[in-house]
Amino acid sequence: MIKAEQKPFEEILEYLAPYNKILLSGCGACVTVCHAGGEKEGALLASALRMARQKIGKPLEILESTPARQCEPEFAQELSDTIGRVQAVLSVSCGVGVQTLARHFPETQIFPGVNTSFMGETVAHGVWEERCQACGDCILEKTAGVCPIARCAKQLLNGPCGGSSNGKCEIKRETDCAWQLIFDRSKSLGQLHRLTEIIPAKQWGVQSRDSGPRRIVREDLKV
Amino acid sequence: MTDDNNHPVLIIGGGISGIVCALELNRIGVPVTLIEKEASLGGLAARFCCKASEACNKCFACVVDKKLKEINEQSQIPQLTGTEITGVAGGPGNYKVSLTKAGKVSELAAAAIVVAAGVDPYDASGKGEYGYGVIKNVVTARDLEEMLRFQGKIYRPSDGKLPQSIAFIQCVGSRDESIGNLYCSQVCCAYALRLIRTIRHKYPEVNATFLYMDIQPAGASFHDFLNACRADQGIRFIRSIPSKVYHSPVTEDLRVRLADMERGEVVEEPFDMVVLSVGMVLKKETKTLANLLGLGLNEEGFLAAPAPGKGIFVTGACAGPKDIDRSVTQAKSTAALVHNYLNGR
Amino acid sequence: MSTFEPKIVAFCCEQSGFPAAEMAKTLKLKMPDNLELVPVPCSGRIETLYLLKALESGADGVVVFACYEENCKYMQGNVRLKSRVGYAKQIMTKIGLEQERLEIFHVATNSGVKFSEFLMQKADQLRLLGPNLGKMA
Amino acid sequence: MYQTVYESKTTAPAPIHLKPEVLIIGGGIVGMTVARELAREGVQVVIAEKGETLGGGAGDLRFFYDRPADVRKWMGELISALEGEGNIHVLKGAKLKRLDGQLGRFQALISTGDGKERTLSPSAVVVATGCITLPAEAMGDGSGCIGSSEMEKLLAESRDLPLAWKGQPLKTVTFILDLTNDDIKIHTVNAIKQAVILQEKGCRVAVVARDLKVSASGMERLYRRAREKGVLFFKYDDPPVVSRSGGGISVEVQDMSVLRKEERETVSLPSDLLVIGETFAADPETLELCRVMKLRAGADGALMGDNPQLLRVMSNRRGIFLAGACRFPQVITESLSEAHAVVQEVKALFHGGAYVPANPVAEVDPLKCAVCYTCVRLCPHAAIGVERYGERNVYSAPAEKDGDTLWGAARVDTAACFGCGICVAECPAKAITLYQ
Repeated sequence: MIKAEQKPFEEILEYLAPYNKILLSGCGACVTVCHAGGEKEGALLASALRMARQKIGKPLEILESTPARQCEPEFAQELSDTIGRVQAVLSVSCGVGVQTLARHFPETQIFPGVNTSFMGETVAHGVWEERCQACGDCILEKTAGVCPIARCAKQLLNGPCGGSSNGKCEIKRETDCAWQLIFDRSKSLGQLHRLTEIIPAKQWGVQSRDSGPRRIVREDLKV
Repeated sequence: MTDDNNHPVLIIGGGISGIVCALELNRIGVPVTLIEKEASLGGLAARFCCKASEACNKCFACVVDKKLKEINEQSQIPQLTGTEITGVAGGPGNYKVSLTKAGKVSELAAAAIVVAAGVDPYDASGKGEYGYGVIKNVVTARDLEEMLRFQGKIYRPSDGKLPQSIAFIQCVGSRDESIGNLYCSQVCCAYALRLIRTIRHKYPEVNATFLYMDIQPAGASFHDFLNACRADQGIRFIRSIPSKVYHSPVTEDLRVRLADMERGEVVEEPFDMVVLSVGMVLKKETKTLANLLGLGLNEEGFLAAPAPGKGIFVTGACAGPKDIDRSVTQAKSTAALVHNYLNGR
Repeated sequence: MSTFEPKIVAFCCEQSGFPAAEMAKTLKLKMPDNLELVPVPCSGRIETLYLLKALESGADGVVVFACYEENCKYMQGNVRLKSRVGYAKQIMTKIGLEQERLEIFHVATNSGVKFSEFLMQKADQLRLLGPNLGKMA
Repeated sequence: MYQTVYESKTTAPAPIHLKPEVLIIGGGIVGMTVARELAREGVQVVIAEKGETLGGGAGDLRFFYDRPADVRKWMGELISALEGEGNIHVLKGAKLKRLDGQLGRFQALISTGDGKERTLSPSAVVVATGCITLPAEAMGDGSGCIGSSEMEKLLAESRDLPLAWKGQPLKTVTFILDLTNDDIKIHTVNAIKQAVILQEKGCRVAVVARDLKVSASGMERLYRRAREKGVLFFKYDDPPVVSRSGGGISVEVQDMSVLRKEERETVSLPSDLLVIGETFAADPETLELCRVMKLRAGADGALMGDNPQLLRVMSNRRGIFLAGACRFPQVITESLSEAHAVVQEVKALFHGGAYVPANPVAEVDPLKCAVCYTCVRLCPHAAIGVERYGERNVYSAPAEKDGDTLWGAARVDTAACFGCGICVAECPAKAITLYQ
C-alpha cells in the first residue's frame, strides 16, 4: 500500500499561518494503515497545531474528519458542507487524496499534511520498505519476485553492480542489495539459470511516467 | 456473631497466605470465614515497601496490597478481626472452635481448618552483640521497610540524617545454632539486596556493604539481579558474618567487627548505620494454637504438616520460611487440597 | 510570589498509581491543590492523544503513574506507554512545550509516599516553569 | 475527552460454556500431578508427552533430600495411578503443532509418535514441559567427571553394595558446584544429599561451591549433618583448578576458612571422581512452543519469567497455565506446589461451568477497521484476530448470504480479552472501544 509520513511540523504551521479556521481531513485507507494520517494521527496533529497556535496567541480552530477514502469522489463530496465552513483544508491523506479534494473544491486551499513516500510493505510493526515504483511494466517473474527497479539503488535490470558487498548496497550500507536477494531467491527456487538471461532495457517512454501521467480506461466499466 | 460465620472452612490468620487461601476457596464456591488476631488484615507482609529500583525487583510486596484490596471488596468472606481462638473441640469434618473477641466468647463450626498463622521477624535483641534496641543506628530490615513504606526515606534514627554508609548483616536469627534456629530463612538475602538496590537508586551517594554467609537465590530473574548488584560500584560483598557492633555514644557512629578475607585480618569498619536482616520465627502464640489443634512442630520449629484426613491444613510461612511469591503459590495449592478434602478426597 | 497554581493531570494505572493515590489519601499526605486524577485500567490504555489533549485542555503538566517495568499485569502496557510518551515529547518539542510538562513515574500499589512526594515536586517544578502557554484559555 | 477511558454498554457479553476438558503438555511429575488431580475432579485430561515414557526431568532422581522415600517408587505409583484413571488419556511422542481458538474452545493439533495427527478441543491448556539438563561442564579433559544424575544412579545401584566406579573402589569424591546456574538451588540440594549418602558408605567427600544454597526446607539441617559426618566444604570466588597426574585427579582450592593470608594454603583434594552439577537450561523447543501457543518467552528462553502480577502459574493468555521447570527449575516440593496451584486455577475456571467475560473488554467497530493488524500484533494476550464479519463495511460488497462478506475486520475475543486497552490506544483508525 501507499506509505507516507507526516510533513515537518514547522512547514505545516507556516502555510496555515494566514488562517484561523481549517478542516483537517484524514483518510481511512493507506495512511491509516501506515500510521500517518488516520483518525488517530490526524487528531494528534490537530491537537499539536491548536496548541502551537494558541501559544503564539493566534488560536486556530480545527474541524476534524476522516472519510474512509479521500480518493473517491463520493467521499470527497461528503466533506462539502464542512469545507464550506472553513478557510482551508489540511489533508493528511496521500497526494492522491489532496488532489481529489482540490479537484472538487476549486475555491479552497488544500494543503498536504504528509509526504507521500512510496508503495511499500510492512516488514515489522512500525517499519515499512519500498517495494514498487509503478513502472507500468512488471518484470517480477524474471527477477524471482524481487523488484530491481524499486529495490536496487541504481535500478539495474541486470545486476548486481560492483558495489554489492556482503549482500549490502554501496549507496546505503543498511540496504540489502536487491540483486543479492534476487540471486538468493532464484537459488532457493532452483532457477539460477534464469539469471543468465539478459533482461532487455525497459521502454520507459511507453508505459512509465516518462511519457506523462498515465491513465487507465476500462470501456466496459464506464457508465 | 451470627450463624452466618459457620462456614465449612475456617482460616486462621489474615496475612497474605490466609487472604489468598480465602479468596481462592471463595472462587471455587467454598464459603470461608477468616480470623485475624490483629485489628486489621495484612499480617507481616502488608508492612513491606516496594523494592523496585529502575525496574521491578520482584519483591512481590505490591501483590499483598492488591490481595488485601481484593478481599476487602469481597463481601462474601466474613472477616473476624481482633479475634483469637481459645478452644477447639470436635473432630475432622466437624470442628467446634471457640473464639474470643474483646472478651466476648463465641463458637463457630467448621468442617476444615486452615492454619495460616504467619511468622514473626526474629527479635534482633536476642543477638546482643549487634546491640539492637540499645544502639540507635542499628535497625532491622523490617524497620527499614517501614521507613521506606510510610515515610518514603531512610534516615539514621539518632539524628535523622541520611546515612552515607550502611552495613547489611545477613542471617540474623537464621542459620544460627546458638539461638536454636538451624534453618535458613530463605528470604533475607533477596530482600536485603533488593533494599540495597532501592536505596542506591533513590540515593546514589549511599554505599552499602552486604555481609553474608552464602547468597541464597530467589526466582527466575535473580541471576540478572545479582549480576546487577555485583556490577554496582556502591555495593560491597563481604563473606563474613560480623561478631560485634560497637558505637560511639557521642556521634552514634558505628564500627562493625568483621573478618575481611581480602585483607586477611579482623577489622573494625566504620558505618553510619547497620541493618540487621532478620529471619523468620514462628510466633509464640502459634504454639498455643498448635496445642489447641493438636499440631506438632517440625525440627526447625515451624508447624509440622498435619496427618492427612484430619481436615487441618497448614500453609504459608508458619509451615517454614517463605517469601510472598511462594506463600501465594502455596496458599493456592492449599485451597485446592481443602476443596479435595471437602469432597471426600 | 505569583499565585499561579499549576494544574496537573495525573493518569493513574489502576494496578499501581491509583492504589498509591488512595494510600496517599489514607495517610493524609500532601497533594497539589490543582490535581485531576484519571484512573486507567493500564497505562497502556493511555493514548498519545490523551497526553496532548490534557495539555491542550488546561493542564500545565501531565504525569503518568505506571507500573514498574516487568511488573505490568498486561505485560506490555508500560512498555507501549513509554514509546507513546517518547512520541508525545517529540510533538511537544515541535510545539515548543517544555519536556518537564510530561513525565512517567513508576510506582507500585504501596508507593503512597512516593506518589505524593513526586506530585509535590512536580507542582514546584511547574510553578517555576509557569503556565502552559499552549492550553486553551 | 482524555477522561473518557471507557464507554458503557448495557448488553453484557455472553458467557462462554466450558466443558471440563484439559490438555496438559508434558508428562513429568508436574504434568502428571495436575492430570491426576483434575481427573479426580471429573475433568477429561489428555497428556501430550513428547517422549515415550512419563516421568520427565525428575526421572533422573532416585532420592528425595527431605524424605526417605525412593523417587522411582513414588513416581511409579504416580504413573500407575494415572494409568488406572479413566479420565486420563496419554499421548506419547506427541508434539503440539498448532493451537487455535481461545479459552473454552481451543483447537489443538497434535502429532503423535505413530505418525498420526489428531485434533483436540480442550477448554484450557496446562504447560508443564520442564527444562533440559545439559551435560556437566567438563573440567579439563573431562575424565573422571560425572554429572549429579549419574551419581544418583550410582548410589541407587549400590544401595547394598560397596561403592565402585568403573570397577575401582570409590574412596574420594569431590563435588564442584555453581559453575553454571548460580541462581538455582537444586545443585546444592543434590550435592549435599549425595554427599551424606557417600560419606555414610565410607567415602571421603568434599563439596566446592561458590555459595551453599540452603534456602529450602530442612537444608541447613542436612548441611549440618553433612559437616558432622565429615564432608568438607570449600567456598570459592574463582572456580577451582583441576589437575590430573598419574591417573589421579586433584582439585586445588584456597582454604578460605583461614583468616591470615600468609597462613592460607591451597588445599589439594585428591578425588577418584568429580561430580559436577548438570546445567539446567530452557528447552530450546520452548521458543517454538511460545510461537505456537502465543505465549511469552521470559529470560534465557524459559516461559514467562517472574512478573509478580502473574503469580507464577498464570500465562499471558486466559485459559493457559504453566507450572514447573518450564518457567524456572526448582526443588520437587516447590514444583508440586505450583502444580496444585494450577489445579486450583483450573478448578476456579471451571467452577460454574462457564466463563463470564470480565469487565472491561475491548470491541472493534468493523466499519472503521482498516485491517492494519496493529491490534493483532500488539495484543499481549493474543486475544485479537482478523475475522470475516457478517456485516458490511466500506470495502465489502453487499452480502449474498449471511456471514459472507468480502472483507474482514479485527475482532476481539471477549473471553481472551483482559481489558488493558493497549489496542484501543494504538488503533490508527480509532476503531476500538473499551466497554464497561
